[in-house]
Amino acid sequence: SAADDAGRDGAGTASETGPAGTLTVLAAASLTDVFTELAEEFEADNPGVEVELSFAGSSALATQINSGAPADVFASANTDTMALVVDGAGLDTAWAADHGEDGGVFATNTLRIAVPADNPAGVEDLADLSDDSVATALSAPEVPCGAATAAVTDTADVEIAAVTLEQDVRAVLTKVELGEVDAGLVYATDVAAAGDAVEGIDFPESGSAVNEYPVGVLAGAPEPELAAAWVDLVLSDTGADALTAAGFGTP
Amino acid sequence: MTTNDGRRAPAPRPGADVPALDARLRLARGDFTLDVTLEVAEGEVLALLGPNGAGKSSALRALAGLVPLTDGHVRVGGRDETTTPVERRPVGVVFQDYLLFRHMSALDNVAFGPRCQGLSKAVARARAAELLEGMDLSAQARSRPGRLSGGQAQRVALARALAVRPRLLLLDEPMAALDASTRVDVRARLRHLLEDFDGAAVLVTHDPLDAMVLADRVAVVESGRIVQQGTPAEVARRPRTPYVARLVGLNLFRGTAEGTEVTVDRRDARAPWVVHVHEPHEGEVLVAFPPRAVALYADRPHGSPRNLWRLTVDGVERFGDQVRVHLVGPMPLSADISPAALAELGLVPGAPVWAAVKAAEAECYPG
Amino acid sequence: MTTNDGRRAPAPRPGADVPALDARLRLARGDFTLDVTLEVAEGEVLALLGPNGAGKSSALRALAGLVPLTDGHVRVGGRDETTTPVERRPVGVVFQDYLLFRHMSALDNVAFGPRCQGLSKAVARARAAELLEGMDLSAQARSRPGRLSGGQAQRVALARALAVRPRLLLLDEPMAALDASTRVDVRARLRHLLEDFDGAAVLVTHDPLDAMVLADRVAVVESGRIVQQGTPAEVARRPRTPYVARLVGLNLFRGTAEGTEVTVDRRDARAPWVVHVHEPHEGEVLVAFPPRAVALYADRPHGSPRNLWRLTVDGVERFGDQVRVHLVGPMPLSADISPAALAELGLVPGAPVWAAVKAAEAECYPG
Amino acid sequence: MTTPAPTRGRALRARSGRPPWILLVPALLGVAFLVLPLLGLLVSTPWATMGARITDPAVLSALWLSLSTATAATAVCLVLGVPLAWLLARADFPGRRLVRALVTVPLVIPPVVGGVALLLVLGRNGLLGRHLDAWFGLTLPFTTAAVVIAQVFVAMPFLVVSVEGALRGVDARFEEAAATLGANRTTVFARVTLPMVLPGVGAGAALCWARALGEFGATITFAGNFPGTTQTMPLAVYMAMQRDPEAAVVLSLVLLIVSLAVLAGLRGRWT
Amino acid sequence: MTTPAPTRGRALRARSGRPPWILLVPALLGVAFLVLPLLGLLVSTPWATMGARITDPAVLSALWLSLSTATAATAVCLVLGVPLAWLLARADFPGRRLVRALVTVPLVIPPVVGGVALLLVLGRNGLLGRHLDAWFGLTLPFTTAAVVIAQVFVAMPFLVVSVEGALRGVDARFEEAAATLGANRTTVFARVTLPMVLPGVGAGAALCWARALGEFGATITFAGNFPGTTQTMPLAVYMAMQRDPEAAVVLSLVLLIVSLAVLAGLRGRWT
Ligand SMILES: Nc1ncnc2c1ncn2[C@@H]1O[C@H](COP(=O)(O)OP(=O)(O)OP(=O)(O)O)[C@@H](O)[C@H]1O
Ligand SMILES: Nc1ncnc2c1ncn2[C@@H]1O[C@H](COP(=O)(O)OP(=O)(O)OP(=O)(O)O)[C@@H](O)[C@H]1O
Ligand SMILES: [Mg+2]
Ligand SMILES: [Mg+2]
Repeated sequence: SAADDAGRDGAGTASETGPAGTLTVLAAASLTDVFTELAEEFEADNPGVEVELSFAGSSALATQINSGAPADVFASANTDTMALVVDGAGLDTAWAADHGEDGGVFATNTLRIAVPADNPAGVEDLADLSDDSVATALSAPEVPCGAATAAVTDTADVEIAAVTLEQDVRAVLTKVELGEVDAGLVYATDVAAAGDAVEGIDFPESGSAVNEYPVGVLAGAPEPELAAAWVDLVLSDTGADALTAAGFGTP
Repeated sequence: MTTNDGRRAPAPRPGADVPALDARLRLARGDFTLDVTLEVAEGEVLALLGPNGAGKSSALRALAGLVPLTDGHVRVGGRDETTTPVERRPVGVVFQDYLLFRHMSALDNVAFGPRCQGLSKAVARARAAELLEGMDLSAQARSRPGRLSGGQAQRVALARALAVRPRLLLLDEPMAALDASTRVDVRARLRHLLEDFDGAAVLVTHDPLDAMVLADRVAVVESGRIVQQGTPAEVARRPRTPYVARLVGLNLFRGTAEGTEVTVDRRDARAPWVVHVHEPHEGEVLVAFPPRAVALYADRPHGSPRNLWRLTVDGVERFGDQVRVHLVGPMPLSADISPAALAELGLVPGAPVWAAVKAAEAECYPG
Repeated sequence: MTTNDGRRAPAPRPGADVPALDARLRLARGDFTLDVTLEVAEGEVLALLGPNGAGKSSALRALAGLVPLTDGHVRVGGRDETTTPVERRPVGVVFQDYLLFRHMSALDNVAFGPRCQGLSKAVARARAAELLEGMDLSAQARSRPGRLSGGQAQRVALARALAVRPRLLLLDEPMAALDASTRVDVRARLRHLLEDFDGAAVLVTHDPLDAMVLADRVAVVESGRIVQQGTPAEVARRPRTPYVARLVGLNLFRGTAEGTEVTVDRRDARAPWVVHVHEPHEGEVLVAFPPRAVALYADRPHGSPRNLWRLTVDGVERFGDQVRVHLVGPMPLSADISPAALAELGLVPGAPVWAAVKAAEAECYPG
Repeated sequence: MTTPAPTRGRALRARSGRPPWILLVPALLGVAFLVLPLLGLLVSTPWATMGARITDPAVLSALWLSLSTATAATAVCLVLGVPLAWLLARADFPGRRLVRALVTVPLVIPPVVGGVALLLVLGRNGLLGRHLDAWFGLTLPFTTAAVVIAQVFVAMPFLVVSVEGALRGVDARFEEAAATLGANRTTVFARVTLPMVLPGVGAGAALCWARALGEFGATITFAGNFPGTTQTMPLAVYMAMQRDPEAAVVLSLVLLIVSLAVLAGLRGRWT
Repeated sequence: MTTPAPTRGRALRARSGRPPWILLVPALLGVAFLVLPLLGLLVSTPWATMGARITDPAVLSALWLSLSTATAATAVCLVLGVPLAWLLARADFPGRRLVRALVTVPLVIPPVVGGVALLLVLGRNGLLGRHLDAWFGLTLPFTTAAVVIAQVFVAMPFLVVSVEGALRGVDARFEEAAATLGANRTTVFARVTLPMVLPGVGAGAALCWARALGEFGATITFAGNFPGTTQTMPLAVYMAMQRDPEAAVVLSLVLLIVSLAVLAGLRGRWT
C-alpha cells in the first residue's frame, strides 16, 4: 500500500547502510496505540533494528530526559513540555538545524465534549456545561489539556464550574465512562479510543485551541540516524494515516 | 491428733448440707487428662499439691471457667455453674504472678471487679480502699503495680479477687514469686486473710510448707488424679506416693504385712526385703520413717533395733546442720546423721554401712 | 564445729597463692549502689544470699562483664579481666531461667560456646555430647529446650556454661524455676557437678537450703553491701542481721554485753530489756536463739530458765507439725510449741503469756 | 603477669565494641538509600523561592487539607482497624487466613486502580453509591470525604498489621484475669487489652498517618483534584510537576518536613 | 433452686460468647472497606476476556518481571533493612530518633517525587550517577536494576519498621547469654537474634514484597516504561488504562490474585 511505500522511503537511506541497533523512543502516553503500530512497521522495514518504546506522562518523560535518560526520540503531547527539554538536555543540533529548534509538529488534537453513552444531562454544546447542575470534569490548568480548555472557554466566554480538575485527559475520560460526571472536555482522540462507552460532541470553539504534538531527536542520542529515520516515519504519510485513524489531526 | 485443731470449723448454713464447692472436673489437654472430684466446705481451705504438670492449674482454670470441661460439673453453694461464662461465676482468682494490670493503680486494680459488676466509680473505689486498708496497703493505694514489693503485690491481687465478693476463692501458687525471707511473713499474713474469708478456697502450691500452714485439707494430685487426701498432718505423716514422701522428706515403702513384718514390693524380688514395724497389720500397707530415724554403723551393731540392713553409700550432702547420706542396696534409703558421725564413720561413696531403724519409728498404715 | 568439714579443700596450685577469683565490684544502677569484695579459691563455691533487690544479680552480671563497673577490679586466676569484653572472659554463666536457645537442640546449645571459640563443628559437638553424657542427658541431646523438664533444662544450661571451660562459674538462682519435689534431686545432682568443677564458682540464691547444701562459703548481701560472710553453718547459727535470722528461723537481738547480761538495743528505751546468756562477753554483741528454745507458760513458772519475760500473743500459725506463736511486748519473739501445748495454754491473740529461754540456748557472739 | 591499675572515675566499661561492620555497613547503606534521594531533593531545591512558596495560600490550603484529611483517615482507621486487628488476633473463625491476606490487598493494588475500584462501589453509579444517591442524595466522589475514604483504603493495612502484631504480643492471661473479675469481652478489650497495646497502636497510627499523607493515586481517581476541597499536597505536587518540576520538589519538601516533624515528635513516645 | 443435669459428651464450654458487637461491627466494616472495592473490580471484570489476557505473552512478561523484581527488591531490603532495624533497636547512637523518622520518608513522599529524587541522585547527571557513569560506565536508570532500586526505596520502610518492632520484642537476655558463651556481636546476631525474630522478619518481608509488587510512581519515573525490561504489572495496568480501562481492571486482578496466593501461602507460616 501507499503507506508501506512511504515507510520504506522514510527508512530507505538507513537500510542501505545496513542499520542495526536499538532505537529508544520516549512518547506521551496518548500516543501508545499509534507508536506501537509504527514501531512494528519500522522494525519490519529495518531488520536488525529494535524499537524500544516508553510511554508515560510528557512531563515525567521530560524529567527523565533532563536527568540524562539515554533516549533517541522524544514525542511530547504539547509544545510546553518539549520546550522544557529543549532548554534542558536539548535536541540534536544537526537534526534541529533541519527540522526546527523546537522539534517538528507531527500531530494535532482538538477538544470535544465527552458525555456518558446515555447523555444523562442532555448536554448539547459548551454553554450547557456552565449550568451548575451539570457535573463537569476538566483537566487541571497545569496540564496541556487544561490549558486548551481555558483557551476555548475564554473564546466561548463561558464559565464552567468543574467538580474536578483532573491530572490528565485520561482521568477525565474515566470519570465520564463511569458516569461520575455528566460531561468532560477531552481530546478527540480519547473519544475515539473510548468506543461506545462515551459519546463525543463537537463544538465550534474547539478550533481556538489546537494542541500540537512535537517530536525531536535528542542531543546525545545513541542512535541519531535511526532516530532521524523514526521521526521521518512519523512525519510520513504512513504516520499520518495511523494518526488520523486514531483521531488525531495532522499539521 | 491435730487433724484440724479446731482453729476454724466449717460453718454450714442452718439447714444447708450442701458443700460450698462440689466439683467433678474432667477434661483433656492434648495427651493429658484430668479427672478429679473436689468438695470444699464453707470457710475451708483445700490445698492442691502436686508435681509439675500434674494438672493443678488446669483444675483451677476449669473451676474458674477458663478451660471447658469435657464432663463433670461445678456447683458453688449448691448452684450449678458448669456452663456459666467466666465473667459471671462467683469466683475470685489470685494468679501465680498476680497479673495486676500495670496501667492501673493498686486501688483501680481492686476497684476493677466491682466496677464490672456495675457499681459506680465512687462506690467501687470506696470498697477497694476499704479492702486495701484491711490489708495494710492504704499507703500503696495510688502506686502502680511496678512499684510494689512481691508481698504487697500479692495482697493487692488477693484484695482484687476478694473485691468481687466471690463464693469461691482460687489461688494458683500465690507464694511462688516471693523470696524466701519475705515468704514467712507473707504466708502468715495470707493465713490471717484466708481465715477471714467465709467461702470455699482452693489453693495450688508446690511447697508442702504452704500447704501445711495455709490449708485445712490437702489433696495430692499426680498425673491428673487425686492420689491422696487428708489433713496436712496426716498427709505429711503417712504419705501414699513416693512424690509425697520425697516432698515431706520421708523414706517410704509399699509392701504386704503379716503381723509386724512387712515384705516390701520390689521389682527384682530375688531376696525378700522385710521391715519390722511396731503394730501388727495385715495385707497391703505403706511403711514410712524419717531419715533421722536411720542410724548408721560401720560394723554390725548388736542392739535393740529390729531393722538392720547392709547398704552402700551412694552420696553425701550437707542438709542444714545435718548430713544426709544416700544409701543404695536392696532398697534406696536416706539417713540424716551429724557431721561428727560422718567423719567418724568415714562414709565415702561406695563404702558399705549398716543401717538400723527401730520398729517403733516405722509408721505403718494401710496402702 | 563443722565449718568446712573437709569435704573439698580448696587446692591452690603449687606456688600460686592468688585466689581463683578476686574482685572488688563497685557500680551504680539508678539510686542503687553496689560495693562488694569477693574472693573465691579454686574449687570453692561461694553463695551470695540476700533479699530481693540486694544486688546479687548485679554483682554476678558485673563479674560476667554484662554491666560496667564504676570502680574496682575483676581478677580471675590472677589475670585482670576488668575491661575484658563479655565474650572473651573466662566465665560461664547459668541464668535463672536458663535462657536456653529455643531454636537449637540441647546438643547445639552446649556446642554453641565451643563453636564460638573457633572449634570445628564436629569437635564442638563431640565435646557437647561428652558433657551431656556426663550429666545423664544423652537421650535428650536432640531435644529442643521446650521438651525438657526443669531439671533437665538446668543441667543443659550448666553443661552449656561448662562447655567453654570457664575458670569462673556463675549461677543465678539455678533452682528457682524448679518445683519443690524435683528440687531435692536436682540440688543433689548440682552438688555433684559443682564438686567436679575446679574453678571458682559463685552462686546466687534466695534459699538458705541451697546455700547450705551447695556452697562452701556464704556471703550475705543486703542493700549492695556484704553484711556477713562465713561457712553455711556459721551463718545459720550466728546470723548478724534480722534478714538472716528470719531466713534461718532464729530470734535475733543486738545489744551490749556485760558479763552474762546483754542489754538489748531498743528504740524506745524506757525499761531496759535484758537477755541472760551462758558465756560472758563484753561490748557490742548479737544474741540468737531458735523459736523451739522458747517455752511458754500461762502462769509465772518457778524454775531454772534465767530468761523470763511477760509478753502478749500476736498470732498463731501452724508450722509443720509444730505451732509457731508470734509474741509482742518489749521485743517481738517467735516460739514453736506443740499443738497439744497450744490447746492447753489457750493462746489466742491478745492473751498474756510468760516466755522462758534457758541461758544455755541463747547463743551470744560479737556484733 | 602485671595487672594494670584499675582506672578510677568513669565507668570501667568492658569494651562492648562498636557494632560489627558486617551489620554496620549494610545498615549504613540502608540509611544512605533513604537519605540520599532526600539529599538529591535538598540539593536541587531552589531555596530562594522556598519562602514565597510556603506562604502561598494555595500551598497552605493544600497542606492544611492534607494534614486534616490524613488525621481524619487515621481516626477512621483506628475505629475500624483496631477492632479488625483484634478479630484477627483473638477470635477464631473460618477464613481468618483469607481475611488476613485480604488486608494486604490495598498494598498490592496500584492506587489508581484502587481509586477506580472505589468509584465502582461508591461512585454515582457504583454498587452502593447509586443507592446512596437515590436514597440519601449523597454523592461521595469529588468531596473531601472521598479524600478521606481513599486514604483510609490505602492506609488501613498498616494499622491493622501493626496492631495485630502488638495484640499477639500481649499476654492473654491478663485478659483472663479481667474476665474472672467479671469483665465481659468489651470491657476486657477497652480497659485491659487496649491500654496494653497502646504503643503498638501508636506506631501503627504513625505509619498509617504517613501513608495517608503521601497518598496520591487513589485520591486523584476517586476524589478528583479540586483546590480547597480535594487537592491534597501530593496532588499539588503532581500538578506543579507538570509545569515546574522545581516547584514540585519544594512542595514535596514542605510536606516532608511537616510530616517528619510530626512523626519525630510523636514516635519518640511510643518506642 | 433446680440445677440442670450436666450434659454429657461434648465439651461443657462455659459460653464464652461471640465477639461483642461493639467490636464486631467496626471490624466487619473494616473488612467491608477492604473487600467491597475488590468486589467492585470483580463485578466489572469482563471475565470472558480473562483467559485470553492472562496468556498474553506481554502480560506474562510483565507479571514475571513484577514477581522477579519484587522478590529481588525484598532480598535487597532484607540485606540492608534487617541490619538497619538492628541498629535502630539495639545500638545507641546520637540521632537515632532522627534516623527512625527518616525511615518513614518514602511513605510520605509521593512516589513520583521519589522517582525524581532517585534520578537526581542516581541519574546519569545525578549526584552519584555521574560518577558511576564516568568511572564504571554504569547507568542505572531505565534498566531492570532501576526498577529494583525504586521498589527498594518505597518498600524498605515496611521491612525496617516490622523488624525493628520484632527486635524490640526479643528478650535481650538471650543475647547476653550468647555473649557469655564467647559469641561476638556478629555471631550473636546471626545465630541467636535472627532466628528468634524470624517470624517478624517474615511478616515484614511479606509486607515489603506486597508494596514492591504494587509500586508504580517511582518506577515509571526512575526506570521508565519499557516492556520486557522495566514495564512491571502496575505499569502495564497504567498503559492499559490509557486505552482500555477494562483491560486495566483485568490486569490488576491478575496481579492481585497472584500476590494473594503467594501471601496467603506464606503468611500462615509466620503468624
Ligand atoms: N494449653 C495447653 N494445651 C495443651 N496441654 C496443656 C496446656 N496447658 C497445660 N497442658 C498440659 O496439661 C498438663 C497439666 O498442666 P497444668 O498446667 O495443669 O499442670 P500444673 O500441675 O499446674 O503444673 P505446674 O506445677 O508446672 O504449674 C500438662 O501435661 C501440660 O502439658
Ligand atoms: N537495669 C537496671 N536499671 C536500674 N536499676 C536496676 C537495674 N537492674 C536492677 N536495678 C536495681 O539494682 C538493684 C539490685 O538489683 P539486682 O537485680 O542486682 O538485685 P537481686 O539481689 O538480684 O534481687 P532479686 O533477688 O530480686 O533477683 C535493685 O534496687 C534494682 O532496682
Ligand atoms: Mg500450674
Ligand atoms: Mg536477681
